[in-house]
Amino acid sequence: MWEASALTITVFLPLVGAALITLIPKAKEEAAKPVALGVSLLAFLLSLAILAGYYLGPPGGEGLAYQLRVDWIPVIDASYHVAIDGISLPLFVLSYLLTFLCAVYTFHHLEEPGRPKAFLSLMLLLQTGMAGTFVAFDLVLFFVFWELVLVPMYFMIGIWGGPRREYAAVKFFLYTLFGSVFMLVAFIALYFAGPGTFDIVALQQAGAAGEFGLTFQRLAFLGIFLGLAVKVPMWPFHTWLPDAHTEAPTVGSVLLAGILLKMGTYGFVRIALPILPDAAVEYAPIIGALAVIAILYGALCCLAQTDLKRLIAFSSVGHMGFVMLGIATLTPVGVNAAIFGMIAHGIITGMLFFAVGSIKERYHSRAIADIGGGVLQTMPRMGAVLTFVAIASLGLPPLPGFWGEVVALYAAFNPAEALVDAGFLTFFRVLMVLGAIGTVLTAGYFLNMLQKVTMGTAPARWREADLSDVSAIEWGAWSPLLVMTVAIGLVPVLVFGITDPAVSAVLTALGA
Amino acid sequence: MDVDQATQIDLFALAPELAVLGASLLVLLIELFLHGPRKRFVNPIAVLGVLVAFGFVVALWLDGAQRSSFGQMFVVDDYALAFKGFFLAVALFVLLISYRYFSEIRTFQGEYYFLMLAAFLGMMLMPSARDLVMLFIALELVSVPGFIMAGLRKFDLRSNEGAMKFFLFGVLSAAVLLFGLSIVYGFTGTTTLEGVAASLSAGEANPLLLAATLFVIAGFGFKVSAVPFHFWAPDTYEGAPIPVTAFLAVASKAAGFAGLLQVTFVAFEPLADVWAPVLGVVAILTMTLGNLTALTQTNMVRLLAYSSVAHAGYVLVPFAVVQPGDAALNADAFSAVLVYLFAYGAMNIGAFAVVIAVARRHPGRRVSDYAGLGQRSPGLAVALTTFLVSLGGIPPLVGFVAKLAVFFVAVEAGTTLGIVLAAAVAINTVISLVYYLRVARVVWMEEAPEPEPEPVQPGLALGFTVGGLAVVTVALFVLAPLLWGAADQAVLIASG
Amino acid sequence: MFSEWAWLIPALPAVSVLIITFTGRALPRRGAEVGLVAMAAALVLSLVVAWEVFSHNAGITQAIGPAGEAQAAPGGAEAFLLERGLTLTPLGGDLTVELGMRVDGLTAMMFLLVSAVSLMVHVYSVGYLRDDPRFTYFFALLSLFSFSMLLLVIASDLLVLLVGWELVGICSFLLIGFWWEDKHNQDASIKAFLTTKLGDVGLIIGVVALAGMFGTFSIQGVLDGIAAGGFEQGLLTFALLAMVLGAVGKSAQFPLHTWLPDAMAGPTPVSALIHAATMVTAGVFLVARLFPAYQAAPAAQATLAVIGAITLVMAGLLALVQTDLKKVLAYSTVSQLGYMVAALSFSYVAGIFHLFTHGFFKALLFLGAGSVIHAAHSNHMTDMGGLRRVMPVTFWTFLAGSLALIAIPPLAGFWSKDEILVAAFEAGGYTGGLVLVLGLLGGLITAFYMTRALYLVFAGEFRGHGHPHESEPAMTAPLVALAVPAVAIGWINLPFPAVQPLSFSSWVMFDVDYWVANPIELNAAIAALATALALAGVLGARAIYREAPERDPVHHLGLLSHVLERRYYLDDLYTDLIARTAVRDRLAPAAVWFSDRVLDGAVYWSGRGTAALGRVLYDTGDQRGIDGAINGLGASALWSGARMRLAQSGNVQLYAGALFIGVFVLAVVFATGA
Amino acid sequence: MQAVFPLTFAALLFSAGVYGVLSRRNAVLVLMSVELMLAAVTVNLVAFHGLVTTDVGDPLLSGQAFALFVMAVGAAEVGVGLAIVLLLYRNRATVNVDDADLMKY
Repeated sequence: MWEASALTITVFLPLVGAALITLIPKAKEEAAKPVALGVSLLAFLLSLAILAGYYLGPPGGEGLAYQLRVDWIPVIDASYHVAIDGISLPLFVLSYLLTFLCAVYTFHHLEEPGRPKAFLSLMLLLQTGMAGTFVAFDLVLFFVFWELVLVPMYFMIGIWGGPRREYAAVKFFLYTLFGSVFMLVAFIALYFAGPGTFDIVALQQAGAAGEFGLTFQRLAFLGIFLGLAVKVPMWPFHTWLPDAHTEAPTVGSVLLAGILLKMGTYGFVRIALPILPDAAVEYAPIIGALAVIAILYGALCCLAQTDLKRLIAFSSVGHMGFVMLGIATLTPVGVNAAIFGMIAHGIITGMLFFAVGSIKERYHSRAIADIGGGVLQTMPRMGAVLTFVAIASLGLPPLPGFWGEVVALYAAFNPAEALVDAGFLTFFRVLMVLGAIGTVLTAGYFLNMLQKVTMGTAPARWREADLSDVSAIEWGAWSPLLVMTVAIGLVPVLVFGITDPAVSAVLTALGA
Repeated sequence: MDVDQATQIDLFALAPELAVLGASLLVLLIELFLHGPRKRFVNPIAVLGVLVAFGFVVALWLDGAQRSSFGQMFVVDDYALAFKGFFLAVALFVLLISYRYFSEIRTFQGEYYFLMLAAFLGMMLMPSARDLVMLFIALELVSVPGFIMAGLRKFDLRSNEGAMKFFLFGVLSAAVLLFGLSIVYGFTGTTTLEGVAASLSAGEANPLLLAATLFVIAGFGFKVSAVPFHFWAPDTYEGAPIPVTAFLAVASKAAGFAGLLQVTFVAFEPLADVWAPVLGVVAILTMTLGNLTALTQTNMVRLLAYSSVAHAGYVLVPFAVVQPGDAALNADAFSAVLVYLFAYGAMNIGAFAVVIAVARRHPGRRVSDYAGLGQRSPGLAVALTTFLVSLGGIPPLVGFVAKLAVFFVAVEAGTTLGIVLAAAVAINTVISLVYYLRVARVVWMEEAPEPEPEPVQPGLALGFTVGGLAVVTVALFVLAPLLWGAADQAVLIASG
Repeated sequence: MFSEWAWLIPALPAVSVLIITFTGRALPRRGAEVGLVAMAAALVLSLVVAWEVFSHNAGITQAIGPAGEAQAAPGGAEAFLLERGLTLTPLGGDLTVELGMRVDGLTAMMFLLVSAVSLMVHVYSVGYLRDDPRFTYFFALLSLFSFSMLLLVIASDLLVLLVGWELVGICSFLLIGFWWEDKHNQDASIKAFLTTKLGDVGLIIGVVALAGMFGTFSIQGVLDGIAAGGFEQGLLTFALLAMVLGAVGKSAQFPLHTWLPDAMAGPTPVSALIHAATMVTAGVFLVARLFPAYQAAPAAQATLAVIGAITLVMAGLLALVQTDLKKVLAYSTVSQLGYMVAALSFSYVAGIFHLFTHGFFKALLFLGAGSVIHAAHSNHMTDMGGLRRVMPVTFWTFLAGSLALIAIPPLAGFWSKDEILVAAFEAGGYTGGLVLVLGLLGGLITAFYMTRALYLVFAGEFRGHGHPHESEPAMTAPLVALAVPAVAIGWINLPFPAVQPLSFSSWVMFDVDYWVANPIELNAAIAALATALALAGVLGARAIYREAPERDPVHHLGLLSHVLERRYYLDDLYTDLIARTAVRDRLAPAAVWFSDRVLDGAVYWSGRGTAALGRVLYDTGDQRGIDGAINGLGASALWSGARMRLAQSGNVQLYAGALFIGVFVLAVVFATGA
Repeated sequence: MQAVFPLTFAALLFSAGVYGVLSRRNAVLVLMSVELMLAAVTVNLVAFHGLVTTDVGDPLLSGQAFALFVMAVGAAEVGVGLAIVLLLYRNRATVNVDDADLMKY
């Protein structure tokens, strides 16, 4: 019973929580916080139970676990098909962890205009969308969850965001939607070109069996690529990201960076590559090139930023570039690196946004110039946290960012056989070299940021302002992430061990 | 078929229509004996009539047999029943949102409910009509009460003007339609839909006949407000009483589509390779123009009016992929239209219901009146957001199912036109969300003007409608198989 | 087998980091004692491991007999090599990362050097930083550094080596910027990190390429693969050259040497430990570790020789004009590293032997400098002078270190440098000749600048403020302790065939055959020439500086002085031209501009073009700013929407006209459609 | 019977109606023009009925019946239309259709 219903319960529990929260009378609005905390904690524990169950053997062990397939719209053979495997499991659990920590964080701070009831119910709704995307094994269902995150995030940015929140929110929504409608069209095309189902497993088998013609694959891949690339975001579809991140409230930024971006890269691994393997081989050089451009370009843009949140937003562009580079190699090593990179980026950048959000809350400004340095003086612990996370983000080994990057580079050096046969070996090796150059630029802008923010002597007004250092609640929300940063970095098998078998299984269509 | 057959009457088959007819006459009669505020009690009578009719529809559905009356001119099958059920449900909600509105205006309540029921009588005839004459009668029965209802706010210049434009457009289209029908009759020698189809598939395509089919399609194009036959719609919607606008935007439009479905999928199906591409162009024009024009609207009703024009464009997409003789594809296209219409009905009436509720406080109906609604009336605001997002086609709402159905059939066709249409719908979806989100933004993110207006009190009937439709909008997403399955059951395709 | 426990050597400081971080402030000596104990224990273990490894190797060589009388190794005995590891993680396919240790002669030697110097620095720092508020933090970082360096040394896997490599880099960053309130220190720390990171790009590329070629990250796997052959020669050269770039960055070789002098901004014990004895030798260590690979890539070897040769002269010249004592030593370090890098082009033993001896005497010099600076309250030699009398311990130990550096026989530096020159001579060819000539010249320069420094600091009258006095025992004790190896450590590898089987060259050998084929020999002519040049340098400097050290004529050599004082303008090139002007002021804004204008603009214009089809272009204007893709698309949609609504004129007859036109147009389409 | 004559006549009549609708400002004249168009339809139907009966037979007299319906509906429409025009006249004191442009865009 638990095996069949575990995912459903875990995915929809936050939705129930959101409904519960809306029932809280307005006068007792603060009560929303403990409720949200309880729900998200419970959901997180459930996700851990799923993780434990996956580890400990049946059901599944390897391959798909916790499967449930119920017909939904029989006319088009769309089903409610949920399952989980090693690719989605880390992301799935991470989404619950981050949401839970966000719920903790709201006890510390919630941006104007407050209204925890609305905020938290949106956050829980978002959680359902995020988690659902990672367990959906039906294209229609996947798309539903995929789109489900748009509305809550739109309101999160639009209501609780910074000065240009409305612009940023609309931009986020429409940009993402623009890509995803084409993806939907491509999904439907898969239905008609393939075995007449939206089931991902069946479509993967069809893809592996070569049921899709090359011309069709090219078109369908293009549609899916548009949807996913905007979400990742890949250069040059990234322009929504800085605005959304910059304006979003702290919790929104954390979830956006931590989970939402991963939905795009996850889609490549889950859908685009296995179902359309031939097109994947054709597109891989393009994706790889765009990824490397993103790495270098994101870093260069970071160097020019004067706004702390914007800087971190652009850093995401670069980090996701490494993830995409790993995926573009079409090898198990590359995809493993990509998933590792997603997890690493989710934890580290999530934590960065927490820290920067808290700094912004205290300084009432995101501008680096307004902060004027010396955070280590005014708030030693905050400065230390920021330094640590920034260093983690620039890919210092053995922290998690390093594994994602260097293994992706390795994969780029040895791309898939199919790419080698197509004559792209040297091309990918050049990409590897360029990607490696990106690492030094990344270090450059983060150190530049640290120098201007944490080091030096604080301006007098801030020294006298008596800023409060990291609060107990903040420690509560952050320490799991800090611990995980170290733990996953030191013991990368925590992630690689889960992903590796699943990745190999998924990439069989590519002959890997 | 001879004259004897043509005069055979199956009363059970006609029972829903008779119930509505009876209720409409009863309303007219009883209103004479009521005075002052008590006149509002005709509303429950109308509601009762609708419920009774609905009961008959259910009974006919349980009965299951295909029935006919007046020969084969009036047929009761799954298709007809599906539409009748839908129309009656719409009627119920339109009556519910009318109650407060008209009891506060206090004019012409008896006439209004009579006309409304008469119009719905016409609609119920529409899907059963399998004869050009019958179709024409049904269409006029929907239209003519509409002309009057649109002008019911007699002392409102806008209402007058809207009624006039509606009327002129209506009769012109009717004339064009009739001219087309007369030529079709002349070439085929019959007025039954199946007969026309049989004759068309047997004979040569004649330019004059093709032009005539176009005239017919144009006549329905007016009803569904497809570009370039849409001009009346925004002005009339804006001028008419809002419940009437809801009626026009949903029920009347759906009736137009019901007729168009029969004409195109049944009668003119052999000529599909000619008219389908034309409808494709019309669909793209309609959705694009509707959405782009809606972008800059500041009047909420006008915004919804253009939005409904755009939605007509989406509904036209499945028409555009019809191919003569491809029964499987045509059946899918047919059911896509039904799915879209049913979904559209739920969410659009809901949106209008909210507009009615807010219009009591803000008769100007400006979008800016909605500022701070999220604070003042969170329930209404949530419902409005739900309807708008659903209209935008975002899951997990029924609007997504509708869009999915349209995309599905466009891709299924696999033709260049199909892909172009899919792309057009995709881009238009994005455009449409600009203005849907604009409203949502005003509702949630803008501060209410000082002094803050009173919270909106929708009242029981309206509150029930808004809440009920919001639930339906969500539920029909989860229960999409019911919706889609029903639509699939109700497909009406020319045999062969 | 004590070596099975070698992993404890890096583990001890790692534990120390944790203890200091979490409980350091509460401890009676504020955490210092933890680090001290850990390093002392590590040193003891290192000695034990070294004993085991060295005696094993020496046992083999003794059986072979004196070098030069080449014989086959008996019974196929192999040089000591212990590899143990556990799989850290699979990476997909057969690829794994091994958290493993590789204990051989090189490892044991580095263990000795690192733990010994680190222990000395720990002791010294207790005194040096006694009053610093971030005392505990400092010791935590010292422990972290020691751990990282030892991890780098012990790693059996290229990725783990990379981990250690980057970790020492970040420690260096944090320690240079230890007093981060000062902008100058911040700049120095960032410069150091970024410059070495630039080199690290090369290392990453090299590691990835090597691992990619042979399908494993294991060092042994790579070496085996090279031994087995069948690889692309060009790719190997590329990978090793890329790694040279890493070594160039870390070991401050030309042209990436500029960060090291700036790194002197950190506390002096840090300079001694990291920027003289250990971390900067990581590049040399890396090359030594992969020495068999470099043997297979002559082009990469030649590059090493050229880079090393250039560096040793160039940096020596720079040391001439410095007034900051620490910078003299810093450039001296760069120069000596140049010797090592160049040496590894020819001889494995010569390179790492110089690394070993240099580690001791340069640490000694830095700690001595720290003692002087502590006393004089200034880094500048212009503020010193006459300290010989007040600081006798410092003086004598500093003198010992200096003479070792100058390579006066029989001190440590003489033996190790001589071996380099001999190796270059014997290798011959262009590179050998270059290294030999420049190496001899470098000896002269070294002697000159060290003598100059000695006179400026210790001779004459005190020119600074206050009353300098000898440093406390915690600081002088390490000086004395380090003076012993500075004098004597060279004797462990005397270039006489008879003692070779028992000497350093056999201890650290990686391959018996290599040891047999490359004996260490004395070349009397070279030794004499080198010593003569060194003495000439000393005497020349003495002649100039004995009388009036404060005049310091090196600053009055016109253009030469100017070029040297501007450090060959390399800093200007890197910082001003490349980093500031090109990247920050040109490239980065260009990227932003590209993002905001061109990319967003492309979407904007395509959107507008689509929507305003057929509209006259001038009418569109550009009053709306070009910002954002959706923005643009939205704007164009709004724009066309605003115009489209004009069609809704309100006049019903126009509507009707549109209706009929529509019907007419469609009718024509229909009729012709058939 | 030759179909050409009645059909041409009907087409001309319809066109005249269209012209009237588009060019007349007076609402009553517009209504009358609409009636012309409906009359054209009636002519068509009756004429076609004749043709169809000779060709295939039409026992239900569909064309004739249809013509009757058209007349009835046309009358109803004009009734409604006149009512609306009257309303407009009462409120605005004009029967010109192009004066009614309160609502646009």
